[in-house]
Amino acid sequence: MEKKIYLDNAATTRTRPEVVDAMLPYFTEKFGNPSSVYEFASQNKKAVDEARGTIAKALGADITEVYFTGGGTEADNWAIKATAEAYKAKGNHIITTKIEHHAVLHTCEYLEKNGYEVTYLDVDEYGIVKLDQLEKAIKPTTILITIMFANNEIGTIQPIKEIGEIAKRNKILFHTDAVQAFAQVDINVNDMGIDMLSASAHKLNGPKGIGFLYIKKGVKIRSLIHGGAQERQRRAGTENVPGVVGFGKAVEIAMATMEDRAKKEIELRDYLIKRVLAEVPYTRLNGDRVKRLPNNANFSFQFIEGESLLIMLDMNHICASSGSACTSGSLDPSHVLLAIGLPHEIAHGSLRLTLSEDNTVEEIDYTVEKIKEIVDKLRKMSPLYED
Amino acid sequence: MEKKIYLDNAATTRTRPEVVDAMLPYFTEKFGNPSSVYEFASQNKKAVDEARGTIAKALGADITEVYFTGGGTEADNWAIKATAEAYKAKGNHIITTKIEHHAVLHTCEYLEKNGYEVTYLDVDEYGIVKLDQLEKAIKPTTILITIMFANNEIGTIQPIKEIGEIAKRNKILFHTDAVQAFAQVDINVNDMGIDMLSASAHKLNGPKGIGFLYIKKGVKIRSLIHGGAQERQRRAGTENVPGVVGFGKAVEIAMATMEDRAKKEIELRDYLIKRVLAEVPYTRLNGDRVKRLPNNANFSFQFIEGESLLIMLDMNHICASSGSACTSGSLDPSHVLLAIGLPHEIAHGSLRLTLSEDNTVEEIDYTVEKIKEIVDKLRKMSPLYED
Amino acid sequence: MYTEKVMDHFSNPRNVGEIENASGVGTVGNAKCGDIMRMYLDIDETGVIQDVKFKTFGCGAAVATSSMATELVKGKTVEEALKITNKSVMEALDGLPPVKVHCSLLAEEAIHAALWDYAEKNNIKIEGLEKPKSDIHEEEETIEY
Amino acid sequence: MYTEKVMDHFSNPRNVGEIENASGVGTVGNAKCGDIMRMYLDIDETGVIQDVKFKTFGCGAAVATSSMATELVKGKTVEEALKITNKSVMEALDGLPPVKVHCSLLAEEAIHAALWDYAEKNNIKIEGLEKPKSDIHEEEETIEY
Ligand SMILES: Cc1ncc(COP(=O)(O)O)c(C=O)c1O
Ligand SMILES: Cc1ncc(COP(=O)(O)O)c(C=O)c1O
Ligand code: FES
Ligand code: FES
Repeated sequence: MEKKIYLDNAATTRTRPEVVDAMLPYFTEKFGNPSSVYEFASQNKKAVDEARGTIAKALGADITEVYFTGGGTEADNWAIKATAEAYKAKGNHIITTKIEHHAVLHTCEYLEKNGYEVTYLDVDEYGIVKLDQLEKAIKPTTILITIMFANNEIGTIQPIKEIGEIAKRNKILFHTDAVQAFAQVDINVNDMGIDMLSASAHKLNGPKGIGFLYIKKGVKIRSLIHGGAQERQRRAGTENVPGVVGFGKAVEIAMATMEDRAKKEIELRDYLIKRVLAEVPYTRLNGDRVKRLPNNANFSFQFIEGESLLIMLDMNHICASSGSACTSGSLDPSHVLLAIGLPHEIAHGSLRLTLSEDNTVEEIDYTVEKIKEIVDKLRKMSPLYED
Repeated sequence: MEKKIYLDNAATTRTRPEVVDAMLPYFTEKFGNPSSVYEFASQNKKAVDEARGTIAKALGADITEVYFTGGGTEADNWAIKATAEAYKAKGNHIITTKIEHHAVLHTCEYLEKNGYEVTYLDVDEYGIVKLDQLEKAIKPTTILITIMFANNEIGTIQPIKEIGEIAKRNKILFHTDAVQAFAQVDINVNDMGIDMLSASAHKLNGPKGIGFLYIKKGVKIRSLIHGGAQERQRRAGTENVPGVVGFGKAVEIAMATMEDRAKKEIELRDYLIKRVLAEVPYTRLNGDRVKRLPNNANFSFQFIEGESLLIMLDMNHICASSGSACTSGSLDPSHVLLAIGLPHEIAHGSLRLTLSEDNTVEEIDYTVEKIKEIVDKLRKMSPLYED
Repeated sequence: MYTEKVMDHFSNPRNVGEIENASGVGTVGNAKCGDIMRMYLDIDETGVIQDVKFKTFGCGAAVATSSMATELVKGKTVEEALKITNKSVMEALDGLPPVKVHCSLLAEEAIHAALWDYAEKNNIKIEGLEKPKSDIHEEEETIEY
Repeated sequence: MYTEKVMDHFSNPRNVGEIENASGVGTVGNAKCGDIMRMYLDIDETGVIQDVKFKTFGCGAAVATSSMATELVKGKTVEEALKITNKSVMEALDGLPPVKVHCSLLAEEAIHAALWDYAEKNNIKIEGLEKPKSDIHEEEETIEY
């Protein structure tokens, strides 16, 4: 098999051809600046608002509550920093978890250096936040709870509605990083008590470099990026019109196909999990067996190290990941795997496979065979493995 | 003439088809996340670094000094806020001008609310900063001078090299917003003593939603957007690979054609200026006659109001602007025109025409005729005009 | 951005011009944006507005509301004209964008100013008419976002 | 990311395995990333390294430097082997990415640890060899950016 097998859809996805087609006219034909008064550009304003409407609908939100950003990271930074700033008269305490994406964690650490206090909640062995600990962590000074919707490494989905209720009951704002969950699982911001929500287009077959922050009406955070009056004066900068249009198209398709896609992915994922656990000894599945993203499988293979495994999979044209892509510059084992209680050396030997609806059973079969071969080879090389 | 005449290239430009072609493979084929370890994605890292190299070369900078952002506004925010933060032990004073873009002005105002002191320098009647006033404004607490390279409304080009020398002599960091100047006029960051420089792709026939901040080695500012380790740990977020590639291609073409383009644009611009000043009475040219961007013409027509003029031009399929596009939500007359000394009612009657190399003499002739007609009509309607 | 009716009245404004020896002339300015509107009324002995003209230095919305306002007052009695508000002008135009609502106040104030001038010239008092301010000092708009 | 030579030694590592009753065995760990390398040396009476094997739990760079290090020590005298540094291993591999330089220290330390074990077992002192630490405690790398 010479064709590439892409199993890293949590890192990024292929932009759908239909999405690119929707974007194309906005580069060379309808290229006007949406802020301009002339007709030629005002059609772009309309296009931006159409995309905004599609996204609002997918969230059960109002169109005026969706603000485009340069990506999921910016949305996370914005929600957290701007809340810290806007509500500092009320308090300086933020609650999050140990398994957040770095976009949230590093932002919280930045705030800690600037006089804020952050509680990093533990999770259980499946990666789920303990609600009683969350309740206990709340102080009179707590101004924000930020807990991710679904984890990017182990795919665990949090009890968002319950968290939203706790936040509401305690009159604390609730932000959720839904970069991995948006348009993959059902979300309704009102039912779930979500005040702010981040998402990123390139995780759902949209283009890179565009995201949004949902901000519920009444949440009084201001801008992170100051300048022109775009995005109802909350996010300055000339609108990325093709990006926004592509995002809208991607969401439209992702929402229409969500149910079927999830069903297909879950079936394939479960087949993969079953084979790997049955056929590779000394292996565990990380994350919750049921409360997990449809397309996520995460394994730890004892006695071997992740990078070596990845490179060998790559030599067999299989694209996979160990920990999140953007930490691959780092040598530390995944903070998520440590947080669910894995010892260092086991955390090091983890493999994340994240599917798309385009993957086939044949691809999974080939991948499982290769995993078996490679794990065997690496174990033979490992000083930790005595068979 | 039914075809649209686009004379608003300072607001945004048409993305070149060659640029779109360069971007396309990175949506649907080479879509990998550059941070991933596998070969399929590492080619994207290479593509990003190639674009970075093209841009570094255009600035006379090192490749490690160019950091991609989500646009010019983000770059401006980053440079100013991060300098304020990193150098606050040294002082809290920032010097800028009254004619900066809102991306700079509103960022400075934000800092003023947070304990920083900002001096807004006057400009002369042509929009040029007075160097002696700059020198006088410097205090022991001054940590940053941020002065735009060329103005977006009246096109005036500042004496950047002289400002750079003053900054250097006083050991103060110098940032310049070159969103309108980059790849339009010669820039060399080292010769000009520039420590930080912002630019945005969509102003030079590149895509929207991508910009960069040049940060000289040794300038110790940190991140504005925290998260993953991208951009040498200084700007988190999955790289907008197609955007970056498109930016690189746009710069490559813009640099190769700069000289010819400028020549062509200056010729057309001067023809336009000459005709308008000669044929429309009670009209003035705003900005410096010589030290101005090759493609910028900015007029004030006494007794009439800008929006009405724009709408009537639009009805004749001419796209133009009055003040900057992103302030069109505002009703205030342009802060730039007030800063060069125009009274309110004259500032209100201003028109900015910004050319591209694709504009023709015929288009200019048609536009001049229409301006004459419309100005005449509006004056007849104006209570200020008595003829 | 603008409705069809606004665009129609903007591009073909009705009653542009001046009236020599008008019964009343009112000029008002908009502090917010520096725009100016002048309205001329020709009122007969029975108090009916026989003719009306305007000149406006202002945005598209200002021009269109001026034009529509002149259409609305023409043929009306002074008392009827007094009842024309910026709301009725906006409605007649099928609405204005929120940021342009204030422009329509210019038209209402111009009518009032012209009527005040007429009252002064004729030494009469029009019930319900107050001396118009030279500028329309609006309260700061509270923008929700 | 890796050179061809690194990829070659990574995918076809030389001398993987164990030596029973080896003259010296050294195991070292990398505090930075939790990786582990064990090296076995078979040294004859004249002090020449006749055979060498390794096992490594670590990244691609760690595997490749282990493999290259075994190639470099094989046939060398103890004194010659002592002179092999992480630099010489890296050079033999045509370099490593900056973030992976520390991995090559694992190989250097593993040779030293195995030689130390050999010296202890034989009750000799090898000039210039210090007792290896069980962990490689590097100083914090100062990353410029
Ligand atoms: C959970 C989560 N949050 C935030 C991000 C950041 O999104 P982006 O890289 O698009 O800025 C990612 C992905 O990288 C993610 O998986
Ligand atoms: C001088 C200047 N600075 C900054 C900007 C902001 O750039 P962007 O809208 O791409 O963020 C612009 C244009 O809008 C500009 O003309
Ligand atoms: S009257 Fe000034 S903006 Fe409309
Ligand atoms: S990263 Fe651990 S040895 Fe290379």
